[in-house]
Amino acid sequence: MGEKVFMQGNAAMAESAIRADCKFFFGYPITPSSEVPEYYARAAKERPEENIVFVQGETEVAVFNMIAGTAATGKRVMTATSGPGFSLGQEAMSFMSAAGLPAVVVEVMRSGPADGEILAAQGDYFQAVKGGGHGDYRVLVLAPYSIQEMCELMQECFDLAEKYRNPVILLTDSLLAKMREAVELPGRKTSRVDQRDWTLTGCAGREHHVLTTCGDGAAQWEAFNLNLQEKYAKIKANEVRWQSYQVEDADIVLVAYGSMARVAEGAMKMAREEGLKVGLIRPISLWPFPEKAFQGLAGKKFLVTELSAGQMVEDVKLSVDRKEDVRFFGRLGGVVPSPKDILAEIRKLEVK
Amino acid sequence: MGEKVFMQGNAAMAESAIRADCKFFFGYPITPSSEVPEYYARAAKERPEENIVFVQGETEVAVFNMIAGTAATGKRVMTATSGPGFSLGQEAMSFMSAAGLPAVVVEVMRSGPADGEILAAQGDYFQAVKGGGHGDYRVLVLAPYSIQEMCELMQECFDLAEKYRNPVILLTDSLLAKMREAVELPGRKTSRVDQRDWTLTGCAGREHHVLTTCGDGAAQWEAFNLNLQEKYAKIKANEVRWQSYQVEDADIVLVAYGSMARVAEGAMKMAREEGLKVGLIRPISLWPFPEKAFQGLAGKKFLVTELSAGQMVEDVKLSVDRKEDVRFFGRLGGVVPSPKDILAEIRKLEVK
Amino acid sequence: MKTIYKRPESFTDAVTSYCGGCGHGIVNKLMAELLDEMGLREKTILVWPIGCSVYADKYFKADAICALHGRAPALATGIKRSLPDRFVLVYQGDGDMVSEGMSEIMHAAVRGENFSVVFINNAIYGMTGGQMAPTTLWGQTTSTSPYGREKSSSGYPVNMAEIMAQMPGVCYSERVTVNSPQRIAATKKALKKAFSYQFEEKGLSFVEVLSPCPTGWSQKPVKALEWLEQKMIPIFPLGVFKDMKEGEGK
Amino acid sequence: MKTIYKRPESFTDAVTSYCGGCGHGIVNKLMAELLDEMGLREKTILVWPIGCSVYADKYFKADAICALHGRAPALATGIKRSLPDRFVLVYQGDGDMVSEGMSEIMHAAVRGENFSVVFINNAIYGMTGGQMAPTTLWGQTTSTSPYGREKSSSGYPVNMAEIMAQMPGVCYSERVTVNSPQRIAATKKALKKAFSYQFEEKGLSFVEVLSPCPTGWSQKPVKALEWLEQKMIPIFPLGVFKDMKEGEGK
Amino acid sequence: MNRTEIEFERCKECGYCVEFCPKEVLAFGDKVNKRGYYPPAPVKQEACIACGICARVCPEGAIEVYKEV
Amino acid sequence: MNRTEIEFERCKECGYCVEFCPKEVLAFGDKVNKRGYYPPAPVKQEACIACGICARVCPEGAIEVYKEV
Amino acid sequence: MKHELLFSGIGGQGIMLLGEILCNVVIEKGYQVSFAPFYGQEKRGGRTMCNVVIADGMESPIISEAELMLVMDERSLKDYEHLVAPGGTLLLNSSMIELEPQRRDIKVVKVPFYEIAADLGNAKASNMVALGYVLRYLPFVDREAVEKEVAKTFSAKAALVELNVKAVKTGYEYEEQV
Amino acid sequence: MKHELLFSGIGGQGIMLLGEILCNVVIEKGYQVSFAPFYGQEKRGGRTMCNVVIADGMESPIISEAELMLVMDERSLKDYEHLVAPGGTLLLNSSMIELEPQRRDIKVVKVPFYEIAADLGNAKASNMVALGYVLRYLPFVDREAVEKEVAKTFSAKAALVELNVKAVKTGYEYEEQV
Ligand SMILES: Cc1ncc(C[n+]2csc(CCOP(=O)(O)OP(=O)(O)O)c2C)c(N)n1
Ligand SMILES: Cc1ncc(C[n+]2csc(CCOP(=O)(O)OP(=O)(O)O)c2C)c(N)n1
Ligand code: SF4
Ligand code: SF4
Ligand code: SF4
Ligand code: SF4
Repeated sequence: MGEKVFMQGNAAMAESAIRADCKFFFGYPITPSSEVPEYYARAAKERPEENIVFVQGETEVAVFNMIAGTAATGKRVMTATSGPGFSLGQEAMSFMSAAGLPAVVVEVMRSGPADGEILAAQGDYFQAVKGGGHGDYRVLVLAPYSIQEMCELMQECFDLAEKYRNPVILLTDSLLAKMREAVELPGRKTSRVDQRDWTLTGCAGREHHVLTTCGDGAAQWEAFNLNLQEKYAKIKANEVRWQSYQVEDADIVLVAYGSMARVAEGAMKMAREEGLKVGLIRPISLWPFPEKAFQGLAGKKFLVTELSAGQMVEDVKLSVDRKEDVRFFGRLGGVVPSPKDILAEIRKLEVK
Repeated sequence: MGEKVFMQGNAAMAESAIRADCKFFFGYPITPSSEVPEYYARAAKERPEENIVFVQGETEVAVFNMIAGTAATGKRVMTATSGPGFSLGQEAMSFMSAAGLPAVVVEVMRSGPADGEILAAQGDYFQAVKGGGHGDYRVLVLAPYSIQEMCELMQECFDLAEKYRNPVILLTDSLLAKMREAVELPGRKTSRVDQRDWTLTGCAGREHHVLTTCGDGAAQWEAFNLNLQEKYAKIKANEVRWQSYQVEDADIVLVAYGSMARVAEGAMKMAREEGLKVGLIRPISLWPFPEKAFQGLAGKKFLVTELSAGQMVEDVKLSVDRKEDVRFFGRLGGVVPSPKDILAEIRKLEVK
Repeated sequence: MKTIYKRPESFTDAVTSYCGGCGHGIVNKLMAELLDEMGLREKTILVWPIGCSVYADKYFKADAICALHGRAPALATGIKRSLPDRFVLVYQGDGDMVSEGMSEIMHAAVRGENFSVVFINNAIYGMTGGQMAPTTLWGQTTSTSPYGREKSSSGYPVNMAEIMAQMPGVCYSERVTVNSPQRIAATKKALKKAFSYQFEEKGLSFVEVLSPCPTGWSQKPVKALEWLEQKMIPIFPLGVFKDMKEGEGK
Repeated sequence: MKTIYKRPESFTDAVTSYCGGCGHGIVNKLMAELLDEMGLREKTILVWPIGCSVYADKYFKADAICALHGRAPALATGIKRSLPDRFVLVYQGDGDMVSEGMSEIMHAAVRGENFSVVFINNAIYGMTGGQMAPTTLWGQTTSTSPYGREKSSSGYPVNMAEIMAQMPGVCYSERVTVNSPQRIAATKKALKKAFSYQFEEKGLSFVEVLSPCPTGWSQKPVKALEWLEQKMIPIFPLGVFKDMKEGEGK
Repeated sequence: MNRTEIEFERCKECGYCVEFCPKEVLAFGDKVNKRGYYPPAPVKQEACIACGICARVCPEGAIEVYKEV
Repeated sequence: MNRTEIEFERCKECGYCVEFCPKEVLAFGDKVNKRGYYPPAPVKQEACIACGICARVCPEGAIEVYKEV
Repeated sequence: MKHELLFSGIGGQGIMLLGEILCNVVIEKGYQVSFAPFYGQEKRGGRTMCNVVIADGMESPIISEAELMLVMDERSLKDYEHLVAPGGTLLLNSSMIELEPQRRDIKVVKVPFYEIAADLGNAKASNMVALGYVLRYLPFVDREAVEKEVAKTFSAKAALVELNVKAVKTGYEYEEQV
Repeated sequence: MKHELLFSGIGGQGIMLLGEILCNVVIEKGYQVSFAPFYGQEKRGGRTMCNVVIADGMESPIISEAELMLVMDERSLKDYEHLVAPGGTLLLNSSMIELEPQRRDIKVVKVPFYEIAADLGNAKASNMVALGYVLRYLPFVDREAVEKEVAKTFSAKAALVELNVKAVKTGYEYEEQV
């Protein structure tokens, strides 16, 4: 194990991205994600040998198109934002998925709707996972639950984006992004997927490349869409990630992602100490959703806990055997329940 | 029955809205919805006695905030757009639902993702129904299947918006919006819900009113959110709409909305003529989704047909007894299957 | 006893959420004084931005709405078109107006919307923790220009009062500041003129206020007033850039 | 036989999707000629807009991307920052640039992005069926101003070349047109200058082309050229509004 | 003789070449192309001075001009 | 005597009133308010000419000034 | 009763107008009519096609198969030939279409709509010639009513009224040269 | 081992810094530490609170109950008092808090942090006084290491180093006047 540093989530993501060869950052400040652009702004000046480019864009609408531009040249690029800014980026998310542009978006959820609160929430699940933009498009969504995992997934985002020529979202929240903990920073990534067969770099010595998402009649556009669907199917088949904890003997299986999974794990431990048979499924890829994690668990009860009014719970219901076995517990407005609060919910279920 | 006129869907919506006392229209041109602003632009000049205000905004981002502004003054107001423009309006959708602003949005779906094709599609279902914006918010979504119904629902949108102080989406597509058919235009609506207890009109003779969606701590913001959830729960309890056709004896129940329901109905007739026991459930309110329509139908097979890669199908699976009974058939890119094409799919199911 | 200065009637009792010495507070107070003096409170609709003034709706006894970041002019367009005889006052920060909301303010000017706009230029993003604004000066350090804003990557500070003056839909554009008692008085005069033009239906009236942000600038308030004088005013000269004469309005 | 005019090498064989007599075609052809003559084709990245030129990527043998509506300058920023030595050419219509993309073009100018922008001003939305643009003239009928654009509700036509000239990040701004052989030649000269400034790293170079839209204007092509002369030029005067001297660039 | 070649299928009948030709070399024809347009053609090729104006004004790049040398 | 009233809980210790008072009537105090600030207070009330400057520069609207008449 | 028709051509040929005029007339008779247009992104010269369904009650506006199909250009022929009902009729604008249809189970009729219209003085009236021709296959449509509707449509200009009404007539009465 | 702590106050009081310094020191010992800050939208004068968890392995960063809670103002007291673990300790900044806690099952300790700091020459060092005082309850934290960390934090200005290190010491050694 390398040396550990005590680092804030946002800073750790930025550093990991730089080490993953992401030298381009375009962003617009918004709490609780602003430390990511701030980190890049510093690095761009303090580490001249790395040729880091940082641009503060004028709006999120512009920023999401800027990352599309850099991605189109084959360079690794990302932005970081939060709910309101992410909403403004939705047209471009649809565009990037369609055009095959491998940009990475860090979305640090705060409590919506509207301007809301800058505290932790998970109310942008639908937006990220179902796609807040228009049309049949999909975006990979990864959700870490510790700063260590945040660093690793941050790097993986770039690999996946390149592998599938698709944008990838790292979905986290105010709690994890603003939190500090000890982390062993991941190493530098050097191997890259060769993108030269499609990128825009000037057509010297080759046929010219064109990137467009404008349909030219239903037949052409259906074929284009079927191609996209094929890409999405491949991702769905290959990129499902999750972690299960003590589910085999469990009567009650908690389901949670991101910071809530961290709290739920605490609750699980407390419950086990009390002799309650509680397990945990922690989806890491939210799209594709780890339906497989729920196979062979018929008869168990599921308690989905989210910092929302209930969004992932729909995907859980679509994954389990009997949707009637799924219960939900959520808090809103930036309130994060403690392990003890979740334990109380578990007890309520036990009683029934 | 009054006189029938042969009218285009977009024009019929505009006329119905004007008759529903919606005298304010802000819009940005986008095919296939542009005839709605064009109709308002003409009416504003040709019917001076109606005091119609038409403004072409600079972007959809601006337009969605303009309608929020007029809604805040208690006047009926709407816009019309299509996928890319709707994506840009998502931040404001979240805002309007949170702030309790009863504006109406006509969303005429075309085939995405990205700029895509201007032909009919239903790929913006997730965006409209799950909410493309950030945070836990909900918007009523109504989907007509004929121009006649379009007119009636258009008017109902305004009533619902006012009743719940929430934006309402009329979700339709290029096929219905561009199509012409005979329609009996609905009459004028005059009764309105009194909005004076919250609207911004200058505080003469009363306490001043404030509309804000900025949280002030987790406790306050959770309370705010719980209030919203209560509103949504009320809508969910009261405003479910659908139509069922010959489902009782059916072996196979088609599920479709909007223009696809029209085609599916044609397929159902063809199937019945062949002696196949086929029914149809046509959700009219997409949010709240008519889960009740699926009660008591255990054992039947469901064929969901959409002009998408499969979006509403998730809500159908969440509504039926056994999600394994649900099959999907969709076309993409602007291709609309004919009744005959759907019949072919029905036959495939029958064979199994 | 004669009252020389009393807290304006249009103010509520709420304590602001501004930092000590923030220019927002001074300008808010002038606005409240004018609502009192011009008898506007009961016909006013205030449109607040996201930014440090996000809670300003709590300070005024007047109808108000808090717009999404950058969108105040669009929201105000919807309001004013619906209620043309009400007094609509739009308030924006530099991040809000010049960055996120450039399109909305430009097009309110293009259309000549008949409302008044107060623009607080403090050369930084206050609320989000001191990031660079389009009005940040060259060399000014902010959290996203930690070694000073550079022309090569971030371009040029934007002079909004001059840009607005050049738009035909704008009837009045002045830049003022609040770093001395005299300047505060001048700011009040500018605001008063801008407000009154709305009743003459002249189009968009615009007042840019150079405003101290002690927190964002990491300076003690009194020092911040000096910095404003020495650094900001040379780049953002004070003055009237447009004042449409009688009868020239829409 | 000596070749007086041959179809440019940088063109593909595709037939355009423009209407007969559309100015887009003329300007596209000039661009192709310049890519040939200046030897730029292989280092070019073209950024096309949504609008009638949406399929222009099919006409050029050069790397190209079609931006979302209004966002071409932002997309181009991402490209040029990544590949500063490539020739990045942004092409926009008036709906695209002046309405939907006002913020993006203004901020590309604020930052002084080092690329060239060709702006086709045809005073209307072509692709979507003839709606009003911010550059539509007063009194001009369009499908959203069916009785002519009115100052009171839609404001003032926007003079982009003048606005751009005033932004410090812009090195060159000229307005030209293509309604006669001479004017077409002048347009080519302007484009050439704008393109060459990019290699001098002077910042954003901007050419506004007044361009006929016979379909949108419901006029026969030759008539459209006259209308352009009589109606458009008085509102949008031709000329060089800025030309930064040697060494003045970034 | 100088040569003015109009690519039949590329033309969209705008008439610019006809309008601006200083020598009235071109005139509209009566044959329709696949897109439904009736392209012009040289009717007085002998008058052509190979100034290239028709080619330069053609929005479609449908004209090529060659000078006899 | 003229009166300068500083609302203790509203003050945020910016010092503008102290800085701009032409007669040095005000000076910082050593009591902390609920928000953690140490507001100034009149230390030479008798010197106050009731010009109102302190009130006008106060960003918090925390000062009221009354003139003895 | 249920009739499914399809008309297709290039933007600028006036195919949509043809369909709309037809629908306007039919609707007067109390039928339920739907007119569903489809076109591409280009303003001129792009694809343009419509489905027309005439029936007693509400039906799918998307046709399953066309009893009558009119195609004005080659791309339309390629795209839609498969939608002609077995035994149905395919009208080809032989002025612009050289390709031969593939189907053997349908009736193919070739008419030089452009030339007919050009003979009348303006090739642009070819859509009205086609409208007239189409009426032969739709006995339930009142020809006079169609002519009245055409006159109304072009009422802004007398010369156009005359030309287009004549075009309809000519189309209806046109004798194929076999 | 698992310790759950909570520190809360007003923006500008330096509560976050207190928490971070503590964490920086503890982490050196190889503990798994999480520092989770919460604050409101205002830059100054708003709420500011942090959860600190010190444990052997990864734990929830959100505490279930605080064995030690420090509150610097009245609003914090109202908001968080219920989170003190039964038998846990609640440290109150008596310089700013007049309210009485409601709980009877916890230990309440009142310390006038502002006055102590003011006596040292600058009331703004009250957070470091509090840090020193907090250390009494965390025997596993090395006081010297904390002082070193404080010195590092303020290393830009010698006067500040001295003041703040002294503040920590003073806080640690402060004798309550009962
Ligand atoms: C769409 C969106 N993007 C970003 C933000 C975050 N944000 C809030 S206020 C602000 C800028 C504040 O700066 P300014 O407008 O200059 O006002 P100040 O705080 O200085 O008064 C930003 C970027 C947001 N709320 N919404
Ligand atoms: C977000 C969004 N809004 C609206 C549209 C529809 N749209 C496509 S092109 C266009 C405007 C075209 O006008 P202009 O830019 O002037 O170009 P022209 O067609 O005249 O060349 C519009 C509004 C879109 N594609 N995306
Ligand atoms: S951060 Fe700046 S602008 Fe914001 S309240 Fe504080 S001083 Fe004022
Ligand atoms: S509509 Fe106008 S701009 Fe578009 S291709 Fe036709 S003539 Fe050109
Ligand atoms: S200029 Fe070109 S497109 Fe126009 S008529 Fe002549 S050849 Fe045809
Ligand atoms: S000006 Fe106001 S806020 Fe500032 S120190 Fe004086 S009383 Fe306090």
